[in-house]
Amino acid sequence: MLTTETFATFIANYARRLADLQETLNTLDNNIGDGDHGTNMARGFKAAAEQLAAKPATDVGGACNTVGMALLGSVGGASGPLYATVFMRFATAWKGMTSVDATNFAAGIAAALEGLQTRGKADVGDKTMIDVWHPVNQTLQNVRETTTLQAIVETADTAALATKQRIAKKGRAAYLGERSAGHCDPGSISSAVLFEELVDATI
Amino acid sequence: MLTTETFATFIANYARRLADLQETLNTLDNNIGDGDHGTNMARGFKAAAEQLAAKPATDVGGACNTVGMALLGSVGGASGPLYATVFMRFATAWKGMTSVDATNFAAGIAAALEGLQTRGKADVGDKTMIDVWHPVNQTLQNVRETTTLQAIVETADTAALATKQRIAKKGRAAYLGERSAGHCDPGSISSAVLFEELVDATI
Amino acid sequence: MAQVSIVIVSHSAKIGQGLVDLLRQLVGQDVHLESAAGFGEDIGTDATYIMEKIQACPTDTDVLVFFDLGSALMNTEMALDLMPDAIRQRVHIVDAPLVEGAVAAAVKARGNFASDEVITSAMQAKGMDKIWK
Amino acid sequence: MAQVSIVIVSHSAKIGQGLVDLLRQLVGQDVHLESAAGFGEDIGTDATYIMEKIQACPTDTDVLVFFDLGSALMNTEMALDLMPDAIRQRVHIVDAPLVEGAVAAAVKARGNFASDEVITSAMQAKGMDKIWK
Ligand SMILES: Nc1ncnc2c1ncn2[C@@H]1O[C@H](COP(=O)(O)OP(=O)(O)O)[C@@H](O)[C@H]1O
Ligand SMILES: Nc1ncnc2c1ncn2[C@@H]1O[C@H](COP(=O)(O)OP(=O)(O)O)[C@@H](O)[C@H]1O
Ligand SMILES: [Mg+2]
Ligand SMILES: [Mg+2]
Ligand SMILES: [Mg+2]
Ligand SMILES: [Mg+2]
Repeated sequence: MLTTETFATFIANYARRLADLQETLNTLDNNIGDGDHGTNMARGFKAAAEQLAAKPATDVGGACNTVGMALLGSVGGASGPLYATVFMRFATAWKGMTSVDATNFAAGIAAALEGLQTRGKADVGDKTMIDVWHPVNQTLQNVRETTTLQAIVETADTAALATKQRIAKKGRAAYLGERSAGHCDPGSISSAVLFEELVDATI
Repeated sequence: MLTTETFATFIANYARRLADLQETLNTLDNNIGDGDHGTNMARGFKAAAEQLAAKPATDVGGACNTVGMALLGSVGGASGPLYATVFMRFATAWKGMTSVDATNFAAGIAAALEGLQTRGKADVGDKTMIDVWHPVNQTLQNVRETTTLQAIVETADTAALATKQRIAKKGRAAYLGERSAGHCDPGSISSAVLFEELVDATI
Repeated sequence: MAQVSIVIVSHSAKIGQGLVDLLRQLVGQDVHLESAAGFGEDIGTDATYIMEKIQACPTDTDVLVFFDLGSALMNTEMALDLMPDAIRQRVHIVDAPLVEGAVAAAVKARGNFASDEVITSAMQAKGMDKIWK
Repeated sequence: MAQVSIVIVSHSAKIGQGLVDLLRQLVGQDVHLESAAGFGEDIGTDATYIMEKIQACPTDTDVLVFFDLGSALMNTEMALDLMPDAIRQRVHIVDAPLVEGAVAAAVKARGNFASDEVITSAMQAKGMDKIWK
């Protein structure tokens, strides 16, 4: 169950995972971008985890807002406004809730996806993190039992790896055109890891 | 008569005139550009006069080359490559000459005009220094007697003032479009003063 | 003071400051200019910094934002989302090349034109041939 | 090392250095980059400095020059006039927006494309919509 506490655990764990994955994500981004996605994400979620620990929220929505604002001032790259938008949409969807039920959980993910699309104008298949958030949202619309949360981890991981063959149409990788094929999208990988940690803390 | 000595006098006098006119030319440039034409020209010809005094040339062409190279490294604005081109064309036209006769004088001016057009791609009427150099060249093609050199001063002054009504098509002033009308072109004024000093030192 | 202010959003603080220097020479104190560029000392952009710089523009001016890359655009739009409607309505993100567009806009703004005409001038910088034949 | 080097000619040394920083992040050490921007500490360009920077590029690369304004173009062409034919033949002044063109070119150059393909990529930055609908 996603509660104010499990959400804080999720953010702390995700921040740790990103610290470990920093070089991996930088290398992925170096293939088709500017090589900073790991640095951006590790720095952003370190700040988010710290600010959340310093000023614990009383509801999930409030916690999401703290994370969103922390990311805004600490990421620097495209992933900053994108992940900030995700957590701000969560904040609106989960406002005032100390625990989030399956229906609201799905509504939050749907709102985040909508926010990502408004922010980045990417379509599904453009080799961006949308390629992960979109199928995750679809899976959630199909199976809304908390016990099947594990399904979204599988969906996300598969979708992130499937970006490898795609040609980037948005973001820096789009400059590469066809040469972007053959490398996974770094933001899709960091999104898949987000779902791993979110589900792990929630189950 | 234009000789190695009168050429050096011309440059020294022109540098002094530009020092005096610095604020006037800056104000003119401020109306329709970035306000630095006076500063650019005063700095450039100060360097040119100094370098020519430090290393006196043995022929007019050599002196022109010294001036051209000095301008290159000391002007900074559009007028730098333009006036540098003028003096480099003079250098070629008057190479090895210790005195320049009327025919060669006219050939040098024609070569300078051609150089300016190659460098700046401006047409007559575009409200640039071409609007002065072109009629001066025409006057010279008509009357080649040294005693009528005064005619080119009149041509140049009249032409410089006539730029006032024009709409700029080249250079920074072109950004203003129709609003550039009503102000004289600063480079045309500095060119007219050049002809005043050139003729004055030569007669 | 002109009707239009100009804000530069670039990934590099040096580009932003340098461009403001270049524009300043063209417009003097007639047009309000802000650089909202860089992510601290690093390459990047910062929505909160962009927001501050937009809010630093005189409230009786329209604010034109020029940006370099897509992530600068996203952070600018993020900044707009964080601002009150009254300010956001005065802000226009311009679809023009950063340097060439901002130069054209600055000169036009100095002529005290309204924002729609300044934007049109900036957007014309887009297709323009920079090399004369 | 790529087949193409990139030289930035801007009126502002800060713009030139900032743009090289931005490109460096995209291409690492794969593409030779030079800033030939500014007139000393002042706003302006300097033909002799541009010449030096072009000559500092590896002799087995084509040199693409990106510039901001018309007077930068004139000083670049002046610089070319001062250089030996053998070097001049390797230099191409690109008709593209400074920042957007150089970014597109840098990424393409890193892919080890020849100069004509890199130039095409840079010139495509010209008409491109920067704001997605
Ligand atoms: N327009 C967009 N829409 C959705 N996601 C995007 C967009 N642009 C970039 N991204 C995501 O952002 C990731 C890159 O983030 P990051 O490297 O931190 O930023 P930057 O590209 O500014 O260096 C990409 O891998 C991609 O998933
Ligand atoms: N393309 C051009 N062809 C001929 N002359 C030009 C051109 N562009 C600018 N000029 C001349 O240069 C003058 C401006 O010189 P200056 O102010 O020193 O340079 P900048 O415009 O770079 O600040 C103009 O008044 C005009 O006479
Ligand atoms: Mg990146
Ligand atoms: Mg980045
Ligand atoms: Mg000027
Ligand atoms: Mg200037």
